[in-house]
Amino acid sequence: MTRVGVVVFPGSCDDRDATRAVEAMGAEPVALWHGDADLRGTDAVLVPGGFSYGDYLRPGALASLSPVMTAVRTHADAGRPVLGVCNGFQVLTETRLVPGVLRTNASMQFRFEDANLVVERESPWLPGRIAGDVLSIPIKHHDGCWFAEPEAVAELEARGQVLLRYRENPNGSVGSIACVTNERGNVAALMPHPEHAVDPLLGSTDGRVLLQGMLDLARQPVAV
Amino acid sequence: MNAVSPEPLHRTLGLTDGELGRIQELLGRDPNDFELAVYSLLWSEHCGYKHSRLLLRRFPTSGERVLQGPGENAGVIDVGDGLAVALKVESHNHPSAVEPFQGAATGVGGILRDIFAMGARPIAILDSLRFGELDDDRQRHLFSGVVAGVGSYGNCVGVANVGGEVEFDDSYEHNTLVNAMCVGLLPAEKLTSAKATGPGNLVVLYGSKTGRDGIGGASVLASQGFDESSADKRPSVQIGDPFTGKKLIECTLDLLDRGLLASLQDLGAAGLASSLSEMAASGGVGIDVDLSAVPLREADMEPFEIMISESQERMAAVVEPGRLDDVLSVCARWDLDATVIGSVTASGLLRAFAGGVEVGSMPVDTLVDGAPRYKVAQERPARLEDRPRLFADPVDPSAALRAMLSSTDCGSRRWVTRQYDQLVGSGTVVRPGGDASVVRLTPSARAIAVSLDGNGRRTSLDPRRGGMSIVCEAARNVACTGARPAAMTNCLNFGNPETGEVGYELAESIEGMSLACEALDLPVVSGNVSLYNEHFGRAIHPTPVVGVVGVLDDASLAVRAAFREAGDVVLLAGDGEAALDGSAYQKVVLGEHGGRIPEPDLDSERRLHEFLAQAAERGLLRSAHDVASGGIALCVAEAAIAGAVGAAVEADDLFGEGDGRVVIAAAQADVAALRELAGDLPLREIGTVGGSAIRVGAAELSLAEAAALHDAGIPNAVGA
Amino acid sequence: MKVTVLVRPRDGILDPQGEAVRRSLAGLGYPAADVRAGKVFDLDVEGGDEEQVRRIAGEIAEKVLSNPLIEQYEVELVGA
Amino acid sequence: MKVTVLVRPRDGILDPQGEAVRRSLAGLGYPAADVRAGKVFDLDVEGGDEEQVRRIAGEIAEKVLSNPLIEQYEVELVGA
Ligand SMILES: Nc1ncnc2c1ncn2[C@@H]1O[C@H](COP(=O)(O)OP(=O)(O)O)[C@@H](O)[C@H]1O
Ligand SMILES: [Mg+2]
Repeated sequence: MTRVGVVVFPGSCDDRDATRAVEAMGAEPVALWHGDADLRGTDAVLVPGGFSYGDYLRPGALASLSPVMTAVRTHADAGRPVLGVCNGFQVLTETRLVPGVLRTNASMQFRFEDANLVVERESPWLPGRIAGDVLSIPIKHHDGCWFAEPEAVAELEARGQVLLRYRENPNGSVGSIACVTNERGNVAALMPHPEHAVDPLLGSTDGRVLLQGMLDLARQPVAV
Repeated sequence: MNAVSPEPLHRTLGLTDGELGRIQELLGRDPNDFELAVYSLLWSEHCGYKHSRLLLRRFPTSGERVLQGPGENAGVIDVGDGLAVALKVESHNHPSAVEPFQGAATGVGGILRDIFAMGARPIAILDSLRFGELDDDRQRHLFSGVVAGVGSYGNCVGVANVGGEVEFDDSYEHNTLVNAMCVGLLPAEKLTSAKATGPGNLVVLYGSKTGRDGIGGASVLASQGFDESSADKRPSVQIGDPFTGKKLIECTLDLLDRGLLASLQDLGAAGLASSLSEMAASGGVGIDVDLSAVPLREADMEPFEIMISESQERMAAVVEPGRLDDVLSVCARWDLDATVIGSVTASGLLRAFAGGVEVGSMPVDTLVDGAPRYKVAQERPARLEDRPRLFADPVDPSAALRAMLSSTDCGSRRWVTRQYDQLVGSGTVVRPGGDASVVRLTPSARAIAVSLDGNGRRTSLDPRRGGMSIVCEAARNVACTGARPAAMTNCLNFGNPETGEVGYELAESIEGMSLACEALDLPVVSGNVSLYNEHFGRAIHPTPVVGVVGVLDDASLAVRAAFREAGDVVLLAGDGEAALDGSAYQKVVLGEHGGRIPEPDLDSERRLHEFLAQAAERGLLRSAHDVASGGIALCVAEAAIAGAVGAAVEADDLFGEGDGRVVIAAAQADVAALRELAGDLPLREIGTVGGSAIRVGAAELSLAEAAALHDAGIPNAVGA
Repeated sequence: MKVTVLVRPRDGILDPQGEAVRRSLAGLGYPAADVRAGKVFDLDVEGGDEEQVRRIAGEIAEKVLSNPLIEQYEVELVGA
Repeated sequence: MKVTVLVRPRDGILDPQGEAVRRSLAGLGYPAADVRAGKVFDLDVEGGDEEQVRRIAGEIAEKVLSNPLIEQYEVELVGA
């Protein structure tokens, strides 16, 4: 059984939902307390949504200073899979594990809606999906406007680090980019919440695609 | 005592001469300034319910599901599978008019604490908001600020916002209303009480530090020379810290899971003074509190300031000495201050000490139950009309429907709900936008449906029938999902009870609500009262806001408001009397307000709810949407827009409003079974689902146009 | 004329953000205490002379940039 | 030693908050151009002398209080 670490910061909210989603995907969730620099032997790490440290200073800024993130960095540097969701994406940008920064939504308001995400290219993170497919996954954030300098954007686009784009850009992200990976491709992050799109009773189940991708990567020996 | 203020101290603190006399009688001596401050807050209308406690006794509060009725922090009902649900609604009206964002945010924070004080994990928030019309900057500022505030707190603590309502009316221009409801889930046997027990047990205060928040009027007591400049130094606004609020929820549930607390109470209005006296009085004991032990955020606070401070995110618990170390370590893990500030005694007194000296000693029952209970004078308002008015048929029904769809009264509430996290907890099976929302109770297959409703405009035309109608509507919204209404909580927002007219409105509304609750077998388990909502003597509409929770045995059978399949049959279940008096049509199209609303037929309402529950259990309903504001025309238009499919329906009374009617859609093959199930409950085929237009009687417009108008209603008014 | 307006929480008002930053800095071992977090606005105000610019900037700070109930402000003229 | 750290958007970076403030000021008839919105932190840093305090404050500003990708910072020593 694949073991997936779910990081819990003070202020994390969706860690409980991520835990349930990992179980629904047939893997074993392991809670990772922010204060311990220890991934407890997990094969993949999920940095969940929520308002770590109340989003104070900058969303994800204070959480990125936690001991657990040093262990996550080692895990990522070793080529192991890391998935950042919403606040998790913000934390991963603050620790520079994925490019760019998340700024306040263009509307200056919190946004909750079902977002249509267009698959940009085939990727181990999106098993069975081809360019042009559309995934419906809910978004719920106040600071989801992804930004990077034009040169950086051009580089990461060229290197194929963009996995998903918003079909209707809800927050002003550059290039409508919704999901981006690091250069090596083993760390992926997005604002939409796959853990909320796993159970048919809640609507879409398209969130299973990304979670399955994470589990596939976790089960491979470090090949990425 | 400072000589500057000409008024005697007790009057400045809001106590009448008679009330001061009563305190002297109960104490057998004069109260000192500290004690006077405590009595002035405990005996305020907000805490003491002086003008409503006698009337509140009318509410039916028992029922076989009720585990805890009014008297504790929240009501609790049994929902089966060993699970229980806590529910309550509370008002934060005045602070929200002063500072909309922080007022609304701290309102949400406060109602959350009432729920987890019962040992329940909060799983849903609903907010009922009322403002003046959106045609001026101030109302737009208040509306945007309150919505952002509600969202900022709820989203940050990770509790899904699943619904509520917004009403715009001149009546609320100077009296913004913010009522916040919370629902929590707990194992039935884990019910926690506020009753302090066991003399010798320790009183532990945990959560945020204490500052001079919300001391307000009592600041006149400050001995540091009370002058104009220092007055405005006192922040009258309470600041909410949702981050600490989230830690407080997790820490509290952690403490309760480990069985470390003997009793628990949240700190709300009047801070320590109110919560310690409530804990002691309900437990029949006394409490000694050492104010010098309270962790402070500001230097050199005076004893009375510490006692009545309304700083947010704080809880008080009674802990057995042997368990103290565990309690302190759990709080440390969640990075929260936790300090022993006193102990339980057998004296029946609330005794406060500062620097080793006793600064106040008051019998707890005089604080909690000693407030005088005024019999409210009742005088039928002259404005009330005896008969419904006569209305001409709408000249241009299609134009009327367009105007109503794009009005702020009937327009889509998505501008509000899209600012709330509706999904955290992965339990929201039916999201806000229809009638009631449905939240499943994982791992159980069950779910609860919850709705929060009010209608000031209709209640002002007939307070008794308005009270009956609002309970019927909230319960009907729940029944439309297939759930069985189980319990009610309410907030009574009214004007100055010392005027005969408001006294009449209050008594009549409570009477009407009680009659409906009795007929629908709906016990009242908790609530709140907010009086003195007036401006230069002009009271707001009598506005009872009712929250109803219902139980659904199987979450997957939840029914939604949206039409689904072209070719489905549209039927009208129930045929309650309808009228245009007090309707959205009368306001939006005719620009008037008056007449008399019909009396709900409570017996047929009950049979309608039972019919919906049984139809849903048998999977016979494709959709169900109750006929409320805007009549059948709005009901059908909303169901079509939500389902993105047209519909054609016959109706001669398009915009009439009343109770006892639900528009349902069903597969043709199920109509016979529905007829049989309905028995003598009226069930009439009125049309079919399909096409790309919405036609209701003589009114017709394209689905696309209807959706665009409906969506643009509030964004246009508020300037997006 | 370039103007800088500093908006800070009023004394005694709870400052959750400052408190959260203080706790993190302490956790990282930085010798920093009682942190207060506020906002800074740089704007270019047209006005006849320094006196008039200071008055306009003050009005802007009072009415738009700060919420007098919970915040206090300071206006600094930065120069031409 | 009291220290003030000013964190502002880097030059050339789009500042939606500043832009929103500018629009509302214009709407109210205040003649203010190119508004930039940033953050100000007041903190008390223990250090032997001014030089050491400035170094510590600079490190705090670089590592915690600002995000170099989109922000620049300025440290001002306020005094004892
Ligand atoms: N309108 C009402 N209907 C039913 N119960 C009410 C109503 N108003 C207040 N109560 C109950 O009376 C008790 C005291 O109310 P309140 O002081 O607001 O509670 P708390 O201090 O826990 O917020 C509570 O148990 C509350 O549920
Ligand atoms: Mg309470």
